[in-house]
Amino acid sequence: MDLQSLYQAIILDHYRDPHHAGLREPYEAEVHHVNPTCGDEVTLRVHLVDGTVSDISYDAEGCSISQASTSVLAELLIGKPVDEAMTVHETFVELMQGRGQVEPDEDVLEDGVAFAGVAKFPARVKCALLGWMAWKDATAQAVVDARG
Amino acid sequence: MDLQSLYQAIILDHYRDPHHAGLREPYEAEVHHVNPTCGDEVTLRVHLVDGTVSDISYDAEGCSISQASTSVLAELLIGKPVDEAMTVHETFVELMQGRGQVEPDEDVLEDGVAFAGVAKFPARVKCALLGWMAWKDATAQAVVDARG
Amino acid sequence: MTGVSLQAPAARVDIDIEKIRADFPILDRVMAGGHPLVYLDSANTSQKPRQVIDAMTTHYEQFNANVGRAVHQLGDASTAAYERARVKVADFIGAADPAEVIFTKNASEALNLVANTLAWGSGDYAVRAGDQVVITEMEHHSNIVPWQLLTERTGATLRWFGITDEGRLDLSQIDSLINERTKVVSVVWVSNMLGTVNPVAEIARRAHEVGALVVVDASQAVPQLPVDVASLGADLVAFTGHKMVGPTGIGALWGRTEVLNALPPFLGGGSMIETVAMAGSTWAPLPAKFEAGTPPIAEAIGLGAAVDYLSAIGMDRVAAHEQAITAYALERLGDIDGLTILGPSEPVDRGGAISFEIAGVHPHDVSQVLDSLGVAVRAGHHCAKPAHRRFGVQSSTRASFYVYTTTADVDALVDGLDQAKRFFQVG
Amino acid sequence: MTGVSLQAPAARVDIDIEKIRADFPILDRVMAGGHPLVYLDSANTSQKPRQVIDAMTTHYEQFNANVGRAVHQLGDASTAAYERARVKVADFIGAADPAEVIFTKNASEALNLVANTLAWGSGDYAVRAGDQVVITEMEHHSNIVPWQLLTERTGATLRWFGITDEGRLDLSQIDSLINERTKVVSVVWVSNMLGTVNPVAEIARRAHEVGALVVVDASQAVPQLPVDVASLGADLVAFTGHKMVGPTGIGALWGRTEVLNALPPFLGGGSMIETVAMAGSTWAPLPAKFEAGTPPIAEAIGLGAAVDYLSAIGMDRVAAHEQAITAYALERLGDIDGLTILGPSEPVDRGGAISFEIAGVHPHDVSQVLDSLGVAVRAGHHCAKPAHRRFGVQSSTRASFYVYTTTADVDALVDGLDQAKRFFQVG
Ligand SMILES: Cc1ncc(COP(=O)(O)O)c(C=O)c1O
Ligand SMILES: Cc1ncc(COP(=O)(O)O)c(C=O)c1O
Repeated sequence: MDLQSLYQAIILDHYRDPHHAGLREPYEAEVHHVNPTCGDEVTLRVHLVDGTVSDISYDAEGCSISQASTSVLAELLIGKPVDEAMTVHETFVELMQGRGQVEPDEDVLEDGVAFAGVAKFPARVKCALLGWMAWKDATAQAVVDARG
Repeated sequence: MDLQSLYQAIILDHYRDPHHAGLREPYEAEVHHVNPTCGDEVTLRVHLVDGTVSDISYDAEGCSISQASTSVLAELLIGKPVDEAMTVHETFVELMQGRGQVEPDEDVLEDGVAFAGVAKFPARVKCALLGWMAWKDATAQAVVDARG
Repeated sequence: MTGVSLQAPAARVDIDIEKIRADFPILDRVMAGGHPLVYLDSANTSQKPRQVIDAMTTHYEQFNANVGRAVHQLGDASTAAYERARVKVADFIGAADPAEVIFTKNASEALNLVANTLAWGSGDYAVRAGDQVVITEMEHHSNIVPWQLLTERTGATLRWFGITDEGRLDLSQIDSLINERTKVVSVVWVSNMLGTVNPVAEIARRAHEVGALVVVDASQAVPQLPVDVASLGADLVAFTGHKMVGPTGIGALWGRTEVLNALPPFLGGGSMIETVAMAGSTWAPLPAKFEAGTPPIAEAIGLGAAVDYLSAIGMDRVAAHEQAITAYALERLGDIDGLTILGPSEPVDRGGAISFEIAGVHPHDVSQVLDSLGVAVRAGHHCAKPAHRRFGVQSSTRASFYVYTTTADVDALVDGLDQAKRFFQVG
Repeated sequence: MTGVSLQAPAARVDIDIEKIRADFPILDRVMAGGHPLVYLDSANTSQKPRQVIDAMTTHYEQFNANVGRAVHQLGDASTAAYERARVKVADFIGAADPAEVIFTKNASEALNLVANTLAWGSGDYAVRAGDQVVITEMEHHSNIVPWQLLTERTGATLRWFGITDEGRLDLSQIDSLINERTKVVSVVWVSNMLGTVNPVAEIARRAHEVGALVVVDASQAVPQLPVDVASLGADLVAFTGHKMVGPTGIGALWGRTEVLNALPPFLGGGSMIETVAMAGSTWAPLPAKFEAGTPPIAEAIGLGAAVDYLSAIGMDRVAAHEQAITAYALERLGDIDGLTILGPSEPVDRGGAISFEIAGVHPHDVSQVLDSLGVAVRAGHHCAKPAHRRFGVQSSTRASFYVYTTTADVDALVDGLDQAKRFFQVG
């Protein structure tokens, strides 16, 4: 088991110093997601302005992987149009579910490529996806509310 | 599998010509027993007079073993004091549950010794006991009713 | 399919039966008296090929760990094998999504799961006083008793299709039997006693017209027929591993996602939760929601190997062999004086279980004589008492076939029946 | 039991651990990176000795048949083996009558069986609106959720014992918590998270004073302690095969005959009936009444072999070894800076599961580093979220031991924890 391939320096950096952490106002939707296996939790808010991800704020408790991936999520998606953010999201999910067979696209994922190694650790994929699934859920709610 | 040891001539005789068959009056208790595994059924009545088994009448549907053993039951127990009949009952049950290790007592069991071979066929022990269990149940009811 | 020749159907259906038999260690057994085993009780439980036994042994020897909980290599391996088994089973029955396959301990648990969650449910799928549940008179007890318990406990009414003299469902009253008050229709696909293959799609169509939920007991169908739940028309389908060359201790419930999502949980406990607080809990998504506690892990892996085994033969071939051997057996049994078949006597819409009576010899005695010759059949009511009562009998003898059954096995049965008649001096 | 020396407790308790280890094929596994397997996740599931695996293989290769139904030699053999397994389990736990042992698929099903039949029951044992059910904050989810479902569905109230800072049950309010309205008290005997051994007899005494039914979750107790249900004071006891060197897919519920007879059936179907008519059915006597459908036959036989295996070692020795290895581990773990044990830190009234936190390293990360060294532990909430919440944590790392655990295994754990701290630059 190659610990270094899992715990890339970028991941450990984000873990020790998570970006955009904390819950902020304003927001259109807030969700609370749990990893049923281990109990890791995240509360996440999204703030959309004119179809753009204006803010992602969160309160997360969990392991290095889940903490770091939520930090990278915020870093990557804040400022992006929702459509584009969704594409990044898809790319990240594909990478994570690829059992290590998917080549990470650095142009799209930036720091997110550091998680390529996580895909080889099935028990940790859920950790890496916790914040991302929460963001998708929250964004979907915010978009529906905006339309409704 | 020694068919002859299971299907003794006495058993086949009782099967073809069951003694005391049919349901008769008077009776103090009637029970209906079923073998859940195969569905064999017996309706059995007991008539007790002054602590003696005056009649055992029955309507039985089932295999050669269950039919013959009910016939032997009636033959053996009619006319016996209830206490003595209970002892015969116990002796028969012991023989049946003895996995072929119990030596049958011909003085007590008479034609019943023919069932010694059945004890070696676990699936058939329930057949041999169907009528006997019904008789015990019915007699217990009749005795309680008489006292009550 | 009538008038099948008496020559080796095995050859006709392109199945290498000797190769198959070599996979089943138990078929080499020599029984009391030196008779080789002739196993004709596969509708009761099938035998297991080495591939299935080995899959479980290898799991215990090399990968054993609990699933879905552990962050270690054995846990990863065990979880992957368990979930791979789910994917295999899902593919085998044509499920759209592996999450629609719930592992249970047997078909009975799967059917009880449905009946219980309908009792506790709220909303559309709840069964309440005044509602009706429709089953058939040819159900296995496992598809009768759960509905009796449900209807008694809720004040709903249980109704059922009768059986024709030929052993088919009597569908003449279908439109009144399945009506606006019907909430559930639960039918056996292939009868384990009569062998009848029922027109599930037709019944499902009528049931869906009135908005009823369609449950199918496929315990005898999944082992014998190519199954595609997506096109079957059912909402929920139950089956069991041990009848399809798989191990004991494992069964499955397939359900449409919407239906499974709408039902409340059945068993509560570890693994089926999202979060637990003393004051209340929330549930995990499918399939975990219905799999409380440590599941039958090695058994699911064994079932996965069973599905691989059957797929390698090809379910069309399995079905054709079953059909051919049944035709052969029907023809040979039909020639026996005093023998009456309960159920369709033609091999049309008919599975590989043949129940019969022999005038003057009780089924227990028939099967005892057969057993003394190494021929294993079932005697009794085969967990289908109402269907027996329908034909005015308490019990019957049943011969049932599977991928490893040969015409020689059927011949041994026929010879044994002759001996039984002679022993009991009938015919 | 404090101050145990650091020298080989295995020797002290007269258990030939190398001989035992040789029986477990998986213990020879070499994990990624060439590290030998150090399996410290036995409270999650235990490993299986060759004797247990072989018993099941032999069954499938030579005796496989359905039970209680067939009149043939294989059916006789299979039925006899299945019922012999019940007798073995009954003897192992001191049951007065084998019919008091109900085979289920796991402990979770056993606990749900009780909660469901109390919901549907009539008479003394029925739980109704206004009644109270008492559990504890240290229960496994499988002994929480069934009672939540029961109380929600019936309108009864769920109450619970809290936990002291030392990880013991807070019994100070026992007389008000268990009162005249209490119908059921269900407690874990040995906690799978904190390791606490609870005073079941004392709780049972109070529960019986008010006429409540006493249910014991013995999932971690039966594997570790000599158990005598006759003297325990409980009415119903649940446990599970896979934690006691047995296979997956099998668990058991023991119950006093009077109680089991008074409860209605749980799952309905084949084998649990006396007779079935479309209009209604009657039930078979114990234990069949609670065993619908084809039971986990090979699994029961495997559990029988597991019980033989443990009995051959002697449960007093198993318990002494567990005690010794736990004492050794508590001492060694106690020396690690930044490590906090959740649960009793002294090996008194304590089972062999030790959950702990390491300041600054998340349990997932701890166990990941351990796994890279071949050391398998569990990280997460161990299906005991409320107990974790009680200690203000979301998850923990848990090491747990069994008959094959050596002091060298514990040493490997301690070394691994050092590495984890170094890797994450804490301490
Ligand atoms: C204390 C306790 N209770 C109940 C269970 C549930 O056992 P199973 O998962 O076999 O149903 C477990 C194990 O997971 C346990 O440790
Ligand atoms: C038609 C049918 N339904 C249900 C069952 C029940 O299956 P199981 O005993 O595995 O629960 C059986 C087999 O016994 C069956 O043949």
